[in-house]
Amino acid sequence: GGSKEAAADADVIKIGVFEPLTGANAAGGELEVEGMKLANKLYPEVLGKKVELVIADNKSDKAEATTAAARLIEKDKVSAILGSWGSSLSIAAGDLVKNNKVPAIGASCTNPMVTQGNDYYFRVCFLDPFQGTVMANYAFKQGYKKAAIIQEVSNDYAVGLAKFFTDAFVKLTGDESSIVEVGNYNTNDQDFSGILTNIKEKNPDVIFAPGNFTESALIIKQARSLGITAPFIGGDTWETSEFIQVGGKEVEGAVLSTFFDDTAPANDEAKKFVEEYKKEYPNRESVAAVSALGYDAYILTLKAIETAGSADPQKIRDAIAATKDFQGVTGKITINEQGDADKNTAVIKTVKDGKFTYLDTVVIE
Amino acid sequence: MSNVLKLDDVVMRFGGVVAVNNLSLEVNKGSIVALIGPNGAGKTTAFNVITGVYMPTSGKVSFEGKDITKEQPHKIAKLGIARTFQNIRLFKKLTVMDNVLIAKHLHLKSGLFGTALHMPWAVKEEKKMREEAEALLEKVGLTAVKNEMASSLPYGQQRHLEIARALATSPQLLLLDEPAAGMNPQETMELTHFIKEIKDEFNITILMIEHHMDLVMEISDDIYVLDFGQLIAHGTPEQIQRNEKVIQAYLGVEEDA
Amino acid sequence: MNKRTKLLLNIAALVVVILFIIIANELFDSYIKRILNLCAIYTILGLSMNLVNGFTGLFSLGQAGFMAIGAYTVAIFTVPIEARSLIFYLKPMNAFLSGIHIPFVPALLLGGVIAALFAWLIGAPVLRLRGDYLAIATLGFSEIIRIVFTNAQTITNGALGIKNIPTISNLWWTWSIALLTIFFMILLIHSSYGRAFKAIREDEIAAEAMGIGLFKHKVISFMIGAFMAAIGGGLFAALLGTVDPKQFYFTLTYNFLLIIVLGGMGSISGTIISAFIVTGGLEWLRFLDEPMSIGGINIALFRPGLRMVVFSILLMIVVLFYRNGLMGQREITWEAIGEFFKKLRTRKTRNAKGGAKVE
Amino acid sequence: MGLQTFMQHLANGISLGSLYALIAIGYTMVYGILRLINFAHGDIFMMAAYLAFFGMTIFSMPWYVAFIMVIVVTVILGILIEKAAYRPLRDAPTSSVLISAIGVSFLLENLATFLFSGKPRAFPTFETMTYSLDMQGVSVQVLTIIVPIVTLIILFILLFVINRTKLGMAMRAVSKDYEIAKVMGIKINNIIAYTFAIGSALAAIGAFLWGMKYPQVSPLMGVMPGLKCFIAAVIGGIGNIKGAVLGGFILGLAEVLLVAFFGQLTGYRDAIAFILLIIILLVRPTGLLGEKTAEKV
Amino acid sequence: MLKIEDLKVSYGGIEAVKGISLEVPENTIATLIGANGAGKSTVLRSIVGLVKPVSGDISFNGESITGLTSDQIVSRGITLVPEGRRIFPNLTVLENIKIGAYMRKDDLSEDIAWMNDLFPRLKERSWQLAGTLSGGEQQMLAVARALMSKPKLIMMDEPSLGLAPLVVKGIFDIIKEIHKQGMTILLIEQNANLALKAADIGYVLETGSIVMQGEGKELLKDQSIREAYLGKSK
Ligand SMILES: Nc1ncnc2c1ncn2[C@@H]1O[C@H](COP(=O)(O)OP(=O)(O)OP(=O)(O)O)[C@@H](O)[C@H]1O
Ligand SMILES: Nc1ncnc2c1ncn2[C@@H]1O[C@H](COP(=O)(O)OP(=O)(O)OP(=O)(O)O)[C@@H](O)[C@H]1O
Ligand SMILES: [Mg+2]
Ligand SMILES: [Mg+2]
Repeated sequence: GGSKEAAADADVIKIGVFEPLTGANAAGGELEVEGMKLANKLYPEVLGKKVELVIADNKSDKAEATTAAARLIEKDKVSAILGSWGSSLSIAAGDLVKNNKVPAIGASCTNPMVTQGNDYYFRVCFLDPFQGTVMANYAFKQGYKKAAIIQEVSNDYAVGLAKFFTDAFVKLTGDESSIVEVGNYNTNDQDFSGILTNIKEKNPDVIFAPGNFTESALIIKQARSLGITAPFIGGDTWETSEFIQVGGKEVEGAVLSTFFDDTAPANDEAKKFVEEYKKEYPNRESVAAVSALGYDAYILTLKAIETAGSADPQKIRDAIAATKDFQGVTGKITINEQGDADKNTAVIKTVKDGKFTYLDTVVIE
Repeated sequence: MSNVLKLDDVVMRFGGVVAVNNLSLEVNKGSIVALIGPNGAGKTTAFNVITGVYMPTSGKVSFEGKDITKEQPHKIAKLGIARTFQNIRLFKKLTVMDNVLIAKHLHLKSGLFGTALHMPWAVKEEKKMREEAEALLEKVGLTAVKNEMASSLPYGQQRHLEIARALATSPQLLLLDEPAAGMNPQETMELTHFIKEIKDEFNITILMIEHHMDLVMEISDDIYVLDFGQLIAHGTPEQIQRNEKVIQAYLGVEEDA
Repeated sequence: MNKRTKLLLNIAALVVVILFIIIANELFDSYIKRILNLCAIYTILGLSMNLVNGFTGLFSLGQAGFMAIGAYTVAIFTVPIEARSLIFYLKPMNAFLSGIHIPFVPALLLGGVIAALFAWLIGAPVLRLRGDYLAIATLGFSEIIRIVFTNAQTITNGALGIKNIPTISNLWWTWSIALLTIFFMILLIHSSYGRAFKAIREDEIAAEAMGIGLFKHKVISFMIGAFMAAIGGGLFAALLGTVDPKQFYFTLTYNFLLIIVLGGMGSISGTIISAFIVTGGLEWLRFLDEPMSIGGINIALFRPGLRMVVFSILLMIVVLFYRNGLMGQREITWEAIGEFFKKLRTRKTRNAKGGAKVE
Repeated sequence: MGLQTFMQHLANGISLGSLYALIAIGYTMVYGILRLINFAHGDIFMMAAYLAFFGMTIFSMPWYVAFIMVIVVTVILGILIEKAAYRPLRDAPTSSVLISAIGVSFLLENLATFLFSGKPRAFPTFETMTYSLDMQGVSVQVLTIIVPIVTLIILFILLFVINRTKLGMAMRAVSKDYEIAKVMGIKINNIIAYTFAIGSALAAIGAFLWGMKYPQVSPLMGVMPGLKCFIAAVIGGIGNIKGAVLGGFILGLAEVLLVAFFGQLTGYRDAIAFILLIIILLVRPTGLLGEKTAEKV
Repeated sequence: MLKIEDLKVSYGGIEAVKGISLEVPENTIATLIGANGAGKSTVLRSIVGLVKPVSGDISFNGESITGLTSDQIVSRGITLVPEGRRIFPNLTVLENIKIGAYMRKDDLSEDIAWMNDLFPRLKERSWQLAGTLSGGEQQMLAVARALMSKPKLIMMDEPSLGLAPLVVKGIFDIIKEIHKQGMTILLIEQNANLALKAADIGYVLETGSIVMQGEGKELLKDQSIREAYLGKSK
C-alpha cells in the first residue's frame, strides 16, 4: 500500500493496535478498534507529528498474538501498543512488551494477570475481582439470598468473575451455602438445557452468568423457555447489541456491570465522544463500553507522549505509569503501582425495551 | 520323517460360509506338498489359518510340535513360517532391496534406540543384513534391479521377489500361494526348477497352492485336494491323477483324450 | 558420490546452518527471530506427524493433545515457584506440584516422556482401529486432553492458563532441537525400524506376514511421534511464555496436517521446507489483511480475514493439483542435488548447441 | 432429583438428540455412498444458517420462502463442493479426499469469517416455534416437539427413497461398487451429486431448526455440532441412516443426562461425546448398527 | 460386431495390454483365454469404458466407442458379467436383476419372467439379499443381471470362477441357450477346455499380447495350447 512507505518517516508517531479482528473474539476487538480509530480521527496529532494507528489482527489466537505483537514492535517500530480485547491475548503479548520495553495499554482486558509482574502493561479498565464484587453487592442490595452461577469454564474472564462474585456474595450474606448451584459450560456450547434444568430445581433468587454475550444470551433464552423466572446478572461482556439481538425479549431485565454509560456521559469529553461516535458509526444502536475504553486508551497514550515530549517507548512508559487523575470518558483514571487503573465506580445497566439502560452506579470502597 | 506342520480338524467359518471344513493334514520335513482344488475350495483360507491371519473356528494348527493355533501372524513368521500371497502383496513403493531387508527385521537383535541412533553394533548388524540380502537377491537373480521400486518390476520378477522376501525371514516352512499364476509355460518351468533349488539350498519345507498341474505333478511329494473346504483326496501325484473324485471335482473329465 | 564427500557435505551444511543461527541471533530483530523460532517448532511438529501419518500410514489427528501435554509440563514445572500463587489465584495450585520446580530441559524431556506414556496407554485400544475411525478417535483423545486441562484447575489453572513461563527468545533452543529431531528422524527412517514402519504403511498384512508385529511397531511410531509433538509443544510454551487450553483446540492439528500434505507425506525434507513455507508464508500473506489502496481508492477486498481465505484456497490447490505435495515421498539428498546440477549443465550445453543449429 | 426435573431432562435430551440425528443423517448419507467423512458438512450447515439469516433479515423473506431458498442454495453449494473438491479425487486414496474435506471445511470457515465477520448474529425466530408449552411442570418448546417429528419423517422418507426407489437402488449399488454400477449404466457422478444434494438439504433443514432453537449464527457455529453429529453417525454405525438417528439420540441424551446426574462434571460435557465414541468403537469397531467388514487376503 | 484395433492399456506405467487386435462377429461365441494376469479382464474393462486405453480403437457395430463413458457404451448394447461376480450384496436378488435394466425405461415384467424361467432358483430367492447367495447362485444372478439390459453383446469374465463342475456345466448350458436366442458372446475363461469347446473363435492372450487365434475346435487340438492351458502333460 501507498501509506506504508510514509511510515518510515520520522514525522509520524506510530501506535500499534493489537486486537482480535478475526476468530472468536472478533466482535469485541472490532468494537474496541472503533473507539481507538475515532479517537485517532479526533486527535490525529501529538508533538506536531501525525499519529498513525498500525492495526494488527491477533486472530484471537495466542501464537498469532505473539507474532502480531512482535511485528508491531519490531517491524513497525511502534511507540506504544493498545489492546487487546481478551485478557489471554494480552497476557501472551506480555513478555514481548516487557522484554522490548514498549508500553502497552489494555482497554478492556480485565484479568489481573495482564499487568501482574509486568511493568510495561497498563490498562484503563477495572479488574475482574472488582466486577465480580460489584455484582455481588448489587445482588445483595436487591435482597437476593440464594444465587446460582453459570460459568464458561473455558473462559478465564468468566471463571474469574464467578470466583470473586462467590467470595463476595458468601461474605455479604454470611451464608456458606448461598450459592446453590454452579453450572459449567464451554465456549461455543449452544445447549444449556441440562444445567438450567438443574438450576430450576434449586430455585435461586438470582443467576449470575458471566461469559461471552452469545452463549449468555442463549442461556437466558433457554432459561425462560424452561420457565425459570429468576433474574440474570452478568458482566461487561454482555454489553453488545448482539446480546440483545440474540436474546430478544427474553433478555429484557438482564442486569450487568460496565465501565461506561452513553446515556449519561460523565464529562464533556464523554459527551463529545458519544456524539462523534454516533456520527461515525450510525449503525450502532448504543456506544459500547469497550469502544469508550479503546478511546480512553488512545487518549491516555497520547497524553503520555505529550508529557514525555518524545516518541521514545521508555519515556512514554514512565509517563503512563505516572498518570494521575486523567479525565477519560469512562471516568477518572489513576494508574496504580500494579499498572492498573484505580477505579472504584461501576455502572450498572439493564436491558429495557431492547436497549441497555442506566440503572445504578456502584461504588466499592 | 517328522512332520513340520500339522493341521487337526481345522474349521474356518465366515458367517454362514464354511471355507475350510474339518481339514487335517501333515507336511513332512524337507518335502514339497501341494494343496490343490477348485477356486473357492478354501486353499488360501487354509494358508491364512496357518499363518495366523485368521483364527480358526475350531481345530488345531501345530508347527514343529508346537501349538500355533492362536498365535499372531508376526509371531508365526518368527517361528519360521513364511508365505507369499495369491495376489502379490509387495511393498510396492519401496525398493527391491528394502522389501528384502524388511523381511529381515524380525531377526533384528539391536534394540530400538541402538538401531535408530545407528550405534556401532547396530551399524554392524545392518551391514550384515544388507550383505545377506544382497546374497539372496543374487540367488534369485534380482541384483540388477535391487534399487528399483518393487512396483516397477515385471510380473514374473515380482513373483520372484515375493519368494525372495519370504526366504529372507529364514523360514523352515515356506507357503507359496499360486506362485506360477500368470506365468507362461516357459516361466512356469523355470519356476519349477527354482522351487526345487531353493528347497535344497535353504533346506526348507514347502507347502504350495497351485493350479498348474505340470508343476504340481512334477515337484510334489504329496498332494492334498480340497473341495468346498473339505479334503477329498490325499496321495502322491500318481494317485491323485487317477483319483475319480479329483477328476470329477477339479481336473475335469478328459473327454477327448 | 562416496561416503567421505557426503560426510564432508553434511558437515559443511551443518556449519552453514550454525553460522546462520549465530548471525540470525545477532542481526535479526525479535520479530524475525520469533518467526524463525516458530518455523523450527513447526518443523518438529510436522516431522512428528509425518512419522506417524506419512511414514507409518496411521491417520492420526491427535497432535494437538500431545503438544498440550508437552506445553503444560514445561509450564507447570518451569514457572518460578514464587510466581505460582499469583498465577493460581482462583484456586491454589496442587500442594504437591506447587513446590516442584524443574529446569527447562528436564521439564521438556519429562513432557515428552509423559506424552509417550500417554500414547502408549491410548495406543492399546485406538491403534487397532482403521483409517477414518482411527482419525476420529485420536482427534477425540486430543479433545479429551484439552477438556481435562480446562477442568483440572489446581494443576493447570484451568481456563486462565499459566503465564510467566521463562521464555526462550534466541534461536539456539528451537533450532538445535529441530536439528536433533531432523537428524534423529533421518536415522530412524533409514534404520530397520524405519523400514518396518514403511512396510506397515505399504501393506499391513504383508508386513505382519514378514514378522513385523503390527501393534508393537504402530505403538512405537505413535509414541515417538507423541514424544516429538510434546517436545514441540514444550518449546511452543516456552516461546509464548503462556499456555491455556484454548490454544490446543483440535483444529491446531490441521496446521501440521497441512504442513505434511504440502511437503509430502513421507518426506522429511518436504516437511522441513513446508514448515518454513507455511509459517513464513502465513506471515508474509499478512499484507492481505491490511487495507490497501490503489491510486487513493481503498480496495474493500483487503481487510482482516482475506489472508486466511487466500491461504485456504492455496491449500485446496495443493490438495487437488499437487496431490503428493512438494516432495511426494522423495527426499533431497546430495545425490539428487548433484543430479540436478548435472542436468542443469547438460541442458545448458544442449540449449547452446540447439541455438547453434538454428543459426 | 424429582420426577418432574428428570422428565425435563429427558425432554431436553430428546430435543437435542433429534437435532444431532438430523444432521448426522447427512454425514451418514455421504459416507455411505462415498466412504468419505465429509468434514465440511458442519460448515455447509453453517453456510445454510447464514443464508437463512440473510434471507430473513436483509431480504426480509417470510420464513417459508427463506426455508425453500436456503435448501435450494445449500444444495447447489453442496453439489459444487463435491464437484470441485471431491470428484477430482475419485481415484485417489481416502486420505487425500479426507484432507480435501478438511481443506474445504477450513476454506468455508475462513470465507465466512471474511464475508460475514467473526461476530455472531441473531438468528430471527418466531413465536410459533419458540413458544413454550407447560406440560405438568415440564416446559417444552413447540420446536422440541417439531424437531423429532421432522427428523423421524425425514428418516422415513429417506428409508423409502433408498430402499424403494430406483434412485435409492442406484445409490446402494454405487456405495458397494463404483465400477460395476457404471457397467449397469448408472451415471455414478450424478448419483453422488444427488447424495450430496440430499446431505446438503438435510444440513439446510438442520440449520434452520438449529437456528430457531439456538438463535445465533457465527462462522464457527458448525464446528462443534459438525463434530458431534459426525460422532453420532459413527456411534450408530456410519453409513447406516437408522444408526445415525440412533446415535444422535444416544449422544443428545448422554450429554444432557451427564449434566443431570453429575452436575459437577458439566465441564466435561464435550468429552462425553468422545468417550462414548471411543468406548463404542472398541466394543463394536464399526458402530452400533454398522456392518462388519474384513479384508479378504 | 465388435472390433478392437491395436489396443494398449496401462496401469500407472505398467503396460497390461500391449497392442492387441481382435474381432467378434455377430451371433458368435468368441473366447479369450490366457493365464492369470495376461490382461484378459483388462481388455473387457476397456471395452466397457472402465479403463481408458492408451491407444487403439474399439468399435461396435461400426461405431467407435473408444472414450465413451460406461453408460453410453452400455446403452449401445454391450454388457459385462464381471470377474468374481460382483453382484451388489446389499441389494435383494430382484433388485439386482432390476438394476441390470437401469438404463431401460420400458416395462420389465416380461424380462423378469424370462429370468425366472431361465433361473428358477433365483425366483425362489428374489427377496433374499444377494450377498447371502452361494457362489453358483451369485454367478447366475450376475448373468441374469447382465441379460436384463437386453444386450446385443454380452461379455463374461470367467463365469466358472469358483464354481463346482456341475454348476459350471449349468452356466455353459445357459451360455449356449442365450447364444441360441441370438446374442453375441465374448467369453473369458480359465477353463480353456470348456471355453474352446463352446467357442466359434478363440484368442490366446499371453502377457498382454495375442499369441494365437483361430477356431475354437482348432485351438483345442493345438499341442502348445494343450500344454500351456489344458494342464495336460506332454
Ligand atoms: N475374509 C473372508 N470373509 C468371508 N468369506 C471369505 C473370506 N475369506 C475367504 N472367504 C470365502 O471362503 C471361501 C474359500 O476361499 P479361498 O480364498 O480360501 O479359496 P481358494 O481355495 O484359495 O480359491 P482360489 O483358487 O480361487 O484362490 C470362498 O467362498 C471365499 O469367498
Ligand atoms: N487396477 C490395476 N492397477 C494396476 N495393475 C493392474 C490393475 N488391474 C490389473 N493390473 C495388472 O494388469 C495385468 C493384467 O491384469 P488382468 O486383470 O487384465 O489379467 P487377467 O488376464 O484378467 O488375469 P486373471 O486371470 O487373473 O483374471 C496384471 O499384471 C495385473 O496385475
Ligand atoms: Mg486362493
Ligand atoms: Mg481376469
